[in-house]
Amino acid sequence: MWDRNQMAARAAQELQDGWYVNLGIGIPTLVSNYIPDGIEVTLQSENGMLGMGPFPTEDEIDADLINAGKQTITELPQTAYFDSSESFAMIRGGKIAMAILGAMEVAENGDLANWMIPGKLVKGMGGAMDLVAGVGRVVVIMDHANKRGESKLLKECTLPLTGKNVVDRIITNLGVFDVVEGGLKIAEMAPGVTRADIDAVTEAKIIA
Amino acid sequence: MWDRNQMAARAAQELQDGWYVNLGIGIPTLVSNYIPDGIEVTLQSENGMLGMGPFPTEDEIDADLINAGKQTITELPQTAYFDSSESFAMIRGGKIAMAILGAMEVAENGDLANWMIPGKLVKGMGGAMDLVAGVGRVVVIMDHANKRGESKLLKECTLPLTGKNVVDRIITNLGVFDVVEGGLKIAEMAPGVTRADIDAVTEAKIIA
Amino acid sequence: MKKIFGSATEALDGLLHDGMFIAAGGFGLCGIPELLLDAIKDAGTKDLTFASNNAGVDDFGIGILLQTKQVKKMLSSYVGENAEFMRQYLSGELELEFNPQGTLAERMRAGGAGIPGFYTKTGVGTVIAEGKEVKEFNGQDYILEEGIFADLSIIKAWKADETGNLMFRKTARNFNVPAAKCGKVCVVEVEEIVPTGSLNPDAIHLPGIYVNRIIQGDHEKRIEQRTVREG
Amino acid sequence: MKKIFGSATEALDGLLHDGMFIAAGGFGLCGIPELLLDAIKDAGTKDLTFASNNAGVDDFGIGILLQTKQVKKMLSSYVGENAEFMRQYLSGELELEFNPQGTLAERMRAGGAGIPGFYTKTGVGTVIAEGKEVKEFNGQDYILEEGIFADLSIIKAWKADETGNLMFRKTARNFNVPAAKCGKVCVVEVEEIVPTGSLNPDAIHLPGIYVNRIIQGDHEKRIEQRTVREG
Repeated sequence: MWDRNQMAARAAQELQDGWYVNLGIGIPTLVSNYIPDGIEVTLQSENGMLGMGPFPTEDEIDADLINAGKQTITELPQTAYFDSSESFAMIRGGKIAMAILGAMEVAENGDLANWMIPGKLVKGMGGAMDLVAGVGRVVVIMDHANKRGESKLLKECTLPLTGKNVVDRIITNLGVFDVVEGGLKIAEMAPGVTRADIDAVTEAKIIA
Repeated sequence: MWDRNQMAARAAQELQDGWYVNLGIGIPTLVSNYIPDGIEVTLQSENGMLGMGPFPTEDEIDADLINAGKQTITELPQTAYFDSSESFAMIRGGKIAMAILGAMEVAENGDLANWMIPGKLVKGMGGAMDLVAGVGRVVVIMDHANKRGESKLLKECTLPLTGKNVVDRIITNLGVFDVVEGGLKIAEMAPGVTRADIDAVTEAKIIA
Repeated sequence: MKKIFGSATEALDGLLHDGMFIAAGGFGLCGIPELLLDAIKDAGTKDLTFASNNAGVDDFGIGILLQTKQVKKMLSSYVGENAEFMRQYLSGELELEFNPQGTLAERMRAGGAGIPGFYTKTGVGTVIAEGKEVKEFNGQDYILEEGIFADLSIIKAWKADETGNLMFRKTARNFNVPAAKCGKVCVVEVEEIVPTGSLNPDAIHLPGIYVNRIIQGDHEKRIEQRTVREG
Repeated sequence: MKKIFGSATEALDGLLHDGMFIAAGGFGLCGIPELLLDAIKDAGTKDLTFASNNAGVDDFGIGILLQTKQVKKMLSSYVGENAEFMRQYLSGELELEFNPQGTLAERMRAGGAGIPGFYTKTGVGTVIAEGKEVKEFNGQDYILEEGIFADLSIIKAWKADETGNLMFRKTARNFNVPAAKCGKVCVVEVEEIVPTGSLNPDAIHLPGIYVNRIIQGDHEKRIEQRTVREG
């Protein structure tokens, strides 16, 4: 079983040298702590920058410099700023190699639900629908099951979709799963996890 | 009768303070010599600049600074540069108040033909179709008749169109004509020109 | 043609009317036209529709116009930071049209560019696609989204010259550029007005052609999430 | 990931194939990728389709590839300065698809932004509209134009940093930005490569994400119409 940081570290292995990548809010943000040595990755923040740096020191805080989660951040030597239409033009035009996002549910056909629970507080999809429709590869990081122990890898999503057939790979606390023809294929199991452990908490069809 | 420069001077009276304007190649270019005192007009060059200045001196020539006619020009204090998609976004979005263009033919319904003579050398429409479709007001400057003495103000254009119902006003060597419901309305006659002179060389329906 | 006005209220004079459609710049509380929003509150204009990525917080940004119930409808991508918004929305007092963030930005840019509609993959197969035309290009489905044409644009920039050429600073550029383009009239608040000729013509983010009126003022520039690392 | 290459030929290595579709920047002879065009001539790649506003002159720009008959088809708005172009076109050796200049620029920008089609008023009621879908918005007719998706983009910029962030100079920006965005791969020639960190991040015209390969070289920068006033 992986914890949050181990999931993020595993996700960081997905990155390739020279890639431009968008990291979602939550666990995906942690991925930037685990970028392998020798790999150069440029982070996009969809509110209008490439080359997102770490959080600022108190002295460096700048109200004009925030990320898509509205947190204060810093710039890097390679940083470029642009407006929101340009930012999403590059997202929707497929220039971002990969997005790593959180999720509420993923279906075995790659459907993703991560923006809305009907009847609960509706906050909005932000840039998530654009990202999953536009980027080269979509990787989801999420717990395998919800707090009630129910599978978040489903035959069909029950929540409103963020995108249809958009997820390529799912990294959970139990392992790594690829969306393939016919179901989810186990690419890797976390240390100590057995196929039986996975079957016990997975509704989606698993292909060994 | 007006000569080329008088036609340009008359066209310059169309300009209003604060307007952004695009001037076509040929006689329209001369309009910039006659901008009335106290009127501030910013010229757009559709290859990517606002605030087009005069031709350079020998010392000022810069290969990176040309107008849409590919002539070397200069910049002004208010100049801004941008790319071609941005340039035509502002043209097509109606931000340019007026275009002053040359023409081969104008029809009484405002159809304009100024880019192509079938069977002759075809050069292309450049930005003309975008301009007539997008700017706030289209003013044409042209000779009233061609070299064979035939009217260029027609019932219907015979040449391929640049735009349908796009011309607002026509300034010829004989006068100023507005495209209105039912035909062309005489707004002004050049000095010494009579209604009979106009009727003699006009095919389009003239409304007094 | 003088574009510079003395105050936000003067700059909005004659431009406001009940039921109007306003496009506003900003992302979260970053780069929002705070002075112009204050002036709209003071003017009391009602039944406003806003295209704005966010709705501010309860006491800053568009949130102040929610408190005074001047807003009828929002086109936004994310409204999670605003309790009063949620109260009005859930009670049916406020209409909300969610737009994916990129769709909202592109709709504004399209409106400004005279494009009444464009096709996008974003939202295909989701609630966003409901009621929208679907068209196939190269074997894939796309949905038709429409350009936004607003009555008024209100934005915030860093510097303006006297002809309205604008520069923005860092991520405060965001929706200010597309929002500026899609309104019939655009009013801008800036931190500094500089003499014409002092901005680099290669470094203008938004040419003055898009800018009708300008005011200079002091900005609070509130920070929504102050995150720091150890220094 | 090193983006900097030693020569135009090296930068194009593995990217060229007969029958390919290339989007090229430049307006007239201003800001054209002259070194990359030379290298394509040397490579002898055939049956090329170019999306480029102009076709150069007989001995400069895309004109050099017309001399060697490497070009099958042009998408352009104006080709008036090129006698060899006219000869090949009138004799049926060369295909030509005229695009209004703004339509061409917007089609490139759209392709780069993942937009397969958009509606425009430009060309309605003209030969440009023939065979194209017409749609009414607010009582007015618009035609559907499609995004351009090229195999390769070749452009010319002023300065690049090592990560490919680009700046252009004056009107040499022109089609270089939209052309860069619509290709699967983008190769750039610049006058100067500067260390990463030396360009102002607020003044980048095209972020490095659009740039795959960069070369630095000497440019002729030929002037097409040398017009002067008395000094």
